[in-house]
Amino acid sequence: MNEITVGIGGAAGDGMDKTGDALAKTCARVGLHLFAYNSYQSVIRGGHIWLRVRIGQEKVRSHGDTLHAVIALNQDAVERHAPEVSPGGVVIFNADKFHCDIALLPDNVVTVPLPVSSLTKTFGKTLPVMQNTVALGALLFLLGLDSGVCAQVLDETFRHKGRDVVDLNVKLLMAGYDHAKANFVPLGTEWTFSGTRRPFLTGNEAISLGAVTAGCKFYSAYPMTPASAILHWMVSHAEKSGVVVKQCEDELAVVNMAIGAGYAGVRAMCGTSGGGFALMTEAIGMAGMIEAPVVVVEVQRGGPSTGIPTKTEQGDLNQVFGASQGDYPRAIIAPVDVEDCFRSTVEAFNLSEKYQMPVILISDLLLSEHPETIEPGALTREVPIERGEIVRGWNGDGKFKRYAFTRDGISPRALPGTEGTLHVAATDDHDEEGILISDVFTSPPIRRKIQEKRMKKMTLVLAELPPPELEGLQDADVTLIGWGSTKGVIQEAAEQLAAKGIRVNRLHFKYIHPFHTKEALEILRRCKRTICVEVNYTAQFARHLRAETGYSVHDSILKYDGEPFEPHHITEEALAILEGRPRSLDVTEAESREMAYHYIRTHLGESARPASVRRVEANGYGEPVWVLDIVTRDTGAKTGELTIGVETGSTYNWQPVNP
Amino acid sequence: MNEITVGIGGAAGDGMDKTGDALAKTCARVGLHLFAYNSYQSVIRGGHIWLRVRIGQEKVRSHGDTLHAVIALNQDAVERHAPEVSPGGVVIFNADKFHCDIALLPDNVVTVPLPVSSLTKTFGKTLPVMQNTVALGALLFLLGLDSGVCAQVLDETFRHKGRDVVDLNVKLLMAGYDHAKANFVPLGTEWTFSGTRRPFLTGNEAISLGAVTAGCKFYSAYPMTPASAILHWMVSHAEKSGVVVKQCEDELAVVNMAIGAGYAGVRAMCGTSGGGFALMTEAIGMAGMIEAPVVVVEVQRGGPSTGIPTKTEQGDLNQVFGASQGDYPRAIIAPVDVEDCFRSTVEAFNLSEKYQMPVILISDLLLSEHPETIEPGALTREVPIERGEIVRGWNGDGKFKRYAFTRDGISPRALPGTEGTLHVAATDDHDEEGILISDVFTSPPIRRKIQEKRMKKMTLVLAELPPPELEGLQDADVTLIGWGSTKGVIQEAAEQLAAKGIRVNRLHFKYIHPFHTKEALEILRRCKRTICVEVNYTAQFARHLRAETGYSVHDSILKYDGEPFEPHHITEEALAILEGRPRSLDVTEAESREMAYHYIRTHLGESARPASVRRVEANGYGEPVWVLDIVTRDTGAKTGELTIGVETGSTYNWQPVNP
Amino acid sequence: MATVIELPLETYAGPVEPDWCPGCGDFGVLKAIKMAAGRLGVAPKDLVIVSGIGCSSNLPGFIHTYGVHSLHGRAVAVASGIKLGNHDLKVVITGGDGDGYGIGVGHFIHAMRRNLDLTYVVMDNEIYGLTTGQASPTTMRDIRTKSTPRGCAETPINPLMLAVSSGATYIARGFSGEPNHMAELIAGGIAHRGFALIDVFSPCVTYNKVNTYPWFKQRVYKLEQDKGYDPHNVHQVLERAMEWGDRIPIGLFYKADQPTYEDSEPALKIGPLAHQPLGLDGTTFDAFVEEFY
Amino acid sequence: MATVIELPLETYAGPVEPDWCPGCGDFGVLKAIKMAAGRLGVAPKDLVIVSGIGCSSNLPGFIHTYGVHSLHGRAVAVASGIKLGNHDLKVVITGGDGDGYGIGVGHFIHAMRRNLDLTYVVMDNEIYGLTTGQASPTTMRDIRTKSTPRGCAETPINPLMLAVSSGATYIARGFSGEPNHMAELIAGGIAHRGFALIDVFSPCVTYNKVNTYPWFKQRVYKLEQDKGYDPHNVHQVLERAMEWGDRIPIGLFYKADQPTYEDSEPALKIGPLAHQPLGLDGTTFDAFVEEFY
Ligand SMILES: Cc1ncc(C[n+]2csc(CCOP(=O)(O)OP(=O)(O)O)c2C)c(N)n1
Ligand SMILES: Cc1ncc(C[n+]2csc(CCOP(=O)(O)OP(=O)(O)O)c2C)c(N)n1
Ligand code: SF4
Ligand code: SF4
Ligand SMILES: [Mg+2]
Ligand SMILES: [Mg+2]
Repeated sequence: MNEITVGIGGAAGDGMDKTGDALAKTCARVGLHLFAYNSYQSVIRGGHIWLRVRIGQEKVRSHGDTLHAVIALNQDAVERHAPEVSPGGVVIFNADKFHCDIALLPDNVVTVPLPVSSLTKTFGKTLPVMQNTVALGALLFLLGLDSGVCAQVLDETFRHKGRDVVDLNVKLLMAGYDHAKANFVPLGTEWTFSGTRRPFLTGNEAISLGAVTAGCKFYSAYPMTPASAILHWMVSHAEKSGVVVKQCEDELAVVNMAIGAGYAGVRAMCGTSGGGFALMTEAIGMAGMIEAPVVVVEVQRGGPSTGIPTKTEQGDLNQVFGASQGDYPRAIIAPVDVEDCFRSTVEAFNLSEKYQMPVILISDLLLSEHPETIEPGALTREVPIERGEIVRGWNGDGKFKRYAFTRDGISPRALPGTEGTLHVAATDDHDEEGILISDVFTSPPIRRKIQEKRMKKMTLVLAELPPPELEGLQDADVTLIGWGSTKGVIQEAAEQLAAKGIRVNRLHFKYIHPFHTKEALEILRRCKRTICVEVNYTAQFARHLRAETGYSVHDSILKYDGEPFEPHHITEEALAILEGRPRSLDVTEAESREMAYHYIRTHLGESARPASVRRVEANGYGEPVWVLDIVTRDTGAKTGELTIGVETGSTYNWQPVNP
Repeated sequence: MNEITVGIGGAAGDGMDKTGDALAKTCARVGLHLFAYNSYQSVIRGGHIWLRVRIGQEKVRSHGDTLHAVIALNQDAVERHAPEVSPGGVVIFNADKFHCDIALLPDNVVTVPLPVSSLTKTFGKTLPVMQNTVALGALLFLLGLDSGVCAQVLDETFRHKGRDVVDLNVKLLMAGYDHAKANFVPLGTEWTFSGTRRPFLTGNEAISLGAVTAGCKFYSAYPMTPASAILHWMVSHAEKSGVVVKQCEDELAVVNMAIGAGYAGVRAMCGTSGGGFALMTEAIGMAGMIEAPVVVVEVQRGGPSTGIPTKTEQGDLNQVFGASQGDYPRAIIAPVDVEDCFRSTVEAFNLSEKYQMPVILISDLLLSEHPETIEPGALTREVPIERGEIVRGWNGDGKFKRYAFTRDGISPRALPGTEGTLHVAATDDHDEEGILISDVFTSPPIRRKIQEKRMKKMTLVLAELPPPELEGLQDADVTLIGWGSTKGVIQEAAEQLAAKGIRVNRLHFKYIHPFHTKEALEILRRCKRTICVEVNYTAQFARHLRAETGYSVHDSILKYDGEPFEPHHITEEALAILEGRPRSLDVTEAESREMAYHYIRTHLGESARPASVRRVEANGYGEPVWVLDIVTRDTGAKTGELTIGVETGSTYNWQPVNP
Repeated sequence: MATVIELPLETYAGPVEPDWCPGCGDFGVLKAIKMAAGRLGVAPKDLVIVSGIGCSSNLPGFIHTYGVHSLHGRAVAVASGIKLGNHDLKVVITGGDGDGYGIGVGHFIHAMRRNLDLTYVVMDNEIYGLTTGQASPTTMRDIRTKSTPRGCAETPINPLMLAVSSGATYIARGFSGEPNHMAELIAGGIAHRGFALIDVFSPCVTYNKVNTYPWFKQRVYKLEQDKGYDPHNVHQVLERAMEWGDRIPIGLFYKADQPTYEDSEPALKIGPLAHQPLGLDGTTFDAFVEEFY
Repeated sequence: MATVIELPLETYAGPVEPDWCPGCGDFGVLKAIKMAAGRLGVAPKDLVIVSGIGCSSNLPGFIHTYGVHSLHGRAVAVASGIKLGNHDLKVVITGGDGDGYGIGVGHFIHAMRRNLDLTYVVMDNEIYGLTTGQASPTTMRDIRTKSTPRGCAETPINPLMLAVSSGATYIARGFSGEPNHMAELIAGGIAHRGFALIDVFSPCVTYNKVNTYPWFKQRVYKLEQDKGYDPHNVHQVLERAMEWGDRIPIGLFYKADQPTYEDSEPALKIGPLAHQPLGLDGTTFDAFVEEFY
């Protein structure tokens, strides 16, 4: 086995991020690949956090399908995730506080209950979060990983808190490690440690680094999950990179300030999520009209509206495409993975300045917040910086025309402060000099020509963007189509399908607008059967593809429950589609358990949990109805029955045992 | 001749609206049909206003192609419009102030110079605007219209200013009438006055009346051309119709207030144009999420950005479709003419309440601001009012579930103040009771089910909207496609094409979302050649159609210079397309004159005008270059030459005669 | 006025436990709102609590009344629509300093100008809680936060002065450490006809390590204890509204009787819009149509 | 400071004639801005005038400087970005009362808190001019406008009090009937380091038939003539800012020396952002990347 997924479950405030980080850094330093995904809630303390770290000898592109080890930091995590562990796996927890009902364990899964207080009693005063480090130690042993590297990571992490804290943490780690070594057998991983150190970073970090590397000098934002981390990175690196980072009063100010800075000649960027972007659209149209460069990052999260703010979705494509009234030049780029976030940000700055227009980077929570290892060479200081021509003065030969009609539509840009190039950049439509054509001197032909001038730029933009490419077999039976962040998981699904004998290839889109209609169509015409995979309800990209090419995909695989795709989701749905099995919207048994958890936590409190589930007769329209026994957590005594699915979906009836 | 177009040209502040109104009312009262269009600028005084009133024995659906009579209220208007009059026509002006260079007149067009001061010298003190009424009198005679009816209209118009003003105006009218009668021959119109009085109103007025008739009780807005007239109508009729009309601090407040009122159980509407709508999108997504009814009117104007605020365009389709992040239920309706504005507004309220969602009415400047006569019966108080079920209390049998999963997705709506139905309407995603699933109690399956619940409503919405219909020949060779306000002008163009022997029919779309994909495709598959006509640069509707159906129209006829289509524009372009003549983007001779006007007014002042135009050799890339003689207005002496088109389009060189 | 039948706290017991961090100041506000409503005898069905987005804005979910958990910064606008839609309802707005004084400050100021009969309770913790600790418009100068690692370089908003300047007719400040006192202020605001602002020091125990309970406890004093203080005297009000530092006043700052916006609306004279029949009577409709002839 | 070389008015002669109605107060403001820039000797190329949308916001088109005619309500935000992008430029914001105190009031307040070195001239005509005469946030109570046919039912904004409350460091009021006086105030604002507000009574002769030239002429008096007035004393400032009715003060209300926002930004110490080379040096880049290991 040279690939492992570890899950760490607990509540917000349980300190899981540090534990996950230490594990990840340990792996990344010894030459393993990593992909981590953290499923969390919009709550500061409490809730249920579920971090998965997939570790691989080779590149891993998603958090995977299989769970090999769980570190449960509270009782909830034990109960919810023990049943998900695959054979041969382990469930690690603090035996002083939690227990694991044997009935929850699948075959061949063992528990690793850690007697934390007895292991640590000689260490002096310990804090509850220190159970994490003990568990991490045990995990390292079980995974065959080096405790020394991890100790070094802990050293760096806690150094600022003093030697004592470092020492304590290393002791906790070794206590767990040694306890596991003494009592358990490793999971049987077979690693070859290449020793290649790899950077391990999130999409947001890659965007931030890409920005400052490309010469971004102004970043404005208003906090919003999942884009806030860009603000945090930028502001904490502002002084060193010479960037002005401005937290504004709202997203209206954010984007208008960035455009102001762009107009003044600064590479300026701003970032937000869907709700904030909605407030930015008017100004994005302004940037198109006054031909000011600006880069806007839109990190999508589950919508509509406030939605599920800490969950992922690719649901803002319509919004980003439809941003602002009227027609204006702009580009929309959807980076496909963490490494590409770095590259795309540089590209966005170049496009925005060369073509004097807004460029929108559309990412999503998964891509922006999950960290993964990338190749060391991928982050380079040597990025192309293309600003387009900037007029540095005007010799007075004729009047300077800021918006001159030129063959390619690109007019000479001049910055305020320059001698001889004075002009007004107006959102009212204007003539070549910038004089309004909307008020006294209205002029339909000038309006026609200047609108054509602006839009002409799009031809050049398209010409310089690389066209989409078909990846894999050239004559496959099935083509999986995607856009943006799903590239990796689709690739893994394609590998799974290929392993099942399906002749599959992939077509992935990064450039959303302008669109390579001709090239895309040439490829699509050769495809036998297309399935578009995306994370939203209405198949927004499939619609976009149809809008741009007229090509309708045969099928869509859609997910909109907030959690990202795992490869098997795609594989299984693709197989079902190929076999003609219709997609069912029925509540599954596993879903009924999750629904029961919600009901219990909202109506019955913390002391109960779902136990057995059984299917009773269907409801009136052929959907399953599930009955779950609800038991107390400590004694396992039945407290009542919960019925789910009486009316379509989740309608629940609660029948207490002793009413 | 039983159809006439009158043009009235002058500057803002010249009082043209009153004159146009009196003419229109006169015609509407004697049983003639009317369609008026006012081309104006974003300036309070000055600029160039050009009002066209088309009068017909039969229904007229656009301002037409042919200009029969001009009333010029300033020198500019004489010069710019005299050349456009068709043979047999007249140019009427105040001879005391203005003159008409004979060279400007096409063959067989005569001037009607009115000696205003001598005609009115016995009337005591007169004001400059009174020249209008004299000209109107002359026009009435020339058009064979009844001065008595017009005198009655003036009576009603000026009554509030006192008897003296009325009398003076009637005297002015008759002075012009009698003078024309004594000196000129009528144009030869042949009217049959049916005597049917018809209401004459704009799209904005029809929307307003539709709203209050449908029970709208709350209207919020922030002033914005071309939607402001709805605010003005509503507020001036507020007391009588029991509506609260709220001008807010911005469009964010506007839409959020309307949604608040909708949630409270009031039929609420708000209105704006593209820039204001951009600010509303986030809240429209909120309405979708909390399932609150609201009607939003988006009156499009020329974009992008502030654009050409007093000009028309159909350029906000992308924005309206893409409003807000994520997927949520909503409807988008584009009324097709003034009468339909009334009907569609009623429909919008019904849909918004029955399906508990936002409904967007998308109009444009042309439709919203132009007045036309409609049939008297079209405005009726007997409109269907369908609110959907509203729970008026709860018996306590189980918990009230505001967002219950039901088969059709419509959950029981309850209004605040009702006993037993307490709940929170949250923009965070929630379960059936409204409890959040975004924070502590996250639940992917509930999220999946509730998103499906919300979106399910769209199926019902679509089912109740009438599908598109092919109008005209069922087996035509060419189909003209359009959406929204262009219905009438396309119909007239189709008639012109038919008259030229083209077998043409029409397919017009009013329901933009949800879309009748199946029905549209059935029709489209039978079409031999399709041409989509729309008023924007990127053919937004053709793209929408392709997105919804996969069908690509063969050709598009696009206009984006701010002025609406005249039938001949469509006819000529359609013929060119059918004959395979490519569309040229070259500056035409007429356009070069307009561009010259702009150059003169911005750089040379008021005292010059363009005279002869000649074409010189083309520029480097095959485009024409025009040289215009510029002359002084009073003497006609040449002051210089203006070259237009040196670089692509409008680049001008100015060569004064004596530099 | 009818005699008030007070209602017990449990009347308003919400469906779920608050998700706030243990010790969060917002617990005190929740309790004070329940106490205030109870003292005034406002039936849960007649109370609508409207919030924006933020930790504090989660409040409507934790109380048994009608509620709208709207958009970040828009609660005041949504609430204004609700009030105009049905002015029989008591409408209370709750939210954070970021929500109300940051992104929402425009609606805040314009709503006060209107003097709509709304009660606005701002849980002012001088920080953005839900987004994990960035500076808010009330963050004090030089304070380091996640978004101001070198210290905040902006002058904090003074909500009370803005309120006085903009025409609010009831202006108060409470403190989560004094829930009883706060409940009085909120009850006063709900009972007051017109726009009432109750700014509340509601410490964020997780992200604001400066403006803590002890910090406030040391500083706050009650205006009511100062016999010379006259909440009708604008000059005195402004004086106290500017007081900040070692001593910070809480209590009722200002109160004035002014007509409400609702009073000016003829359409509301006959009762709430939401209860009025839809459509026009024949005479009115015909008269409207006649204008088009 | 270098000696100032004054520039004549024609230095700033714009490309086209203003499109305002004859007699519009905005003509006076245009002239005063030219005079102020001329007196300070600001070269046209170093001056950027940023406006929103409205009659008044058309101003940048009528003067020979750089200009951005931005979006309705957003001028202050755009200008803030320009200033941070190149703080060598003098940035003057011009616009209307609707633009600045209505839709834009949030940016207005927050910009003042920041004390960015901006000069904001508001052409306050108590009406929405360009959209043909609706009530604005400074329309007085009971005034009938196109949107308030029964009279305006809202308390007008008091921009000066808002400015004092929010941390503006230079606050003045001018009147189009006194262009010379106004020019002094604007010049003072441009010369001042920090956020300067100059609210200007600039009558709309077409749509505001109440607040006309004569109306103002009868009422305004100059603060400078009152020897006892101290623009550093907040209490006096507030007192005068509240004065309205028969006597209305114009002149310099308030002035304070405070560090600007630019002062607090380390990145600006070495000069304007717009002049700095792009990208990172090798050491910095490597250090940033190393954090990911
Ligand atoms: C338009 C928009 N921008 C940003 C956000 C993200 N956001 C949610 S809460 C919040 C700030 C919360 O601060 P505050 O209002 O002070 O509430 P607290 O959490 O401190 O109680 C922000 C910025 C959002 N939901 N919507
Ligand atoms: C988002 C948006 N909403 C509305 C408008 C329409 N609009 C243009 S100018 C204006 C008000 C102008 O009033 P003010 O700022 O006082 O300027 P004035 O014309 O009085 O000088 C409005 C509402 C707009 N351009 N953009
Ligand atoms: S983060 Fe702060 S404001 Fe939010 S719940 Fe926790 S303590 Fe309260
Ligand atoms: S409408 Fe008023 S503000 Fe606008 S230009 Fe005319 S006078 Fe000036
Ligand atoms: Mg806060
Ligand atoms: Mg104004």
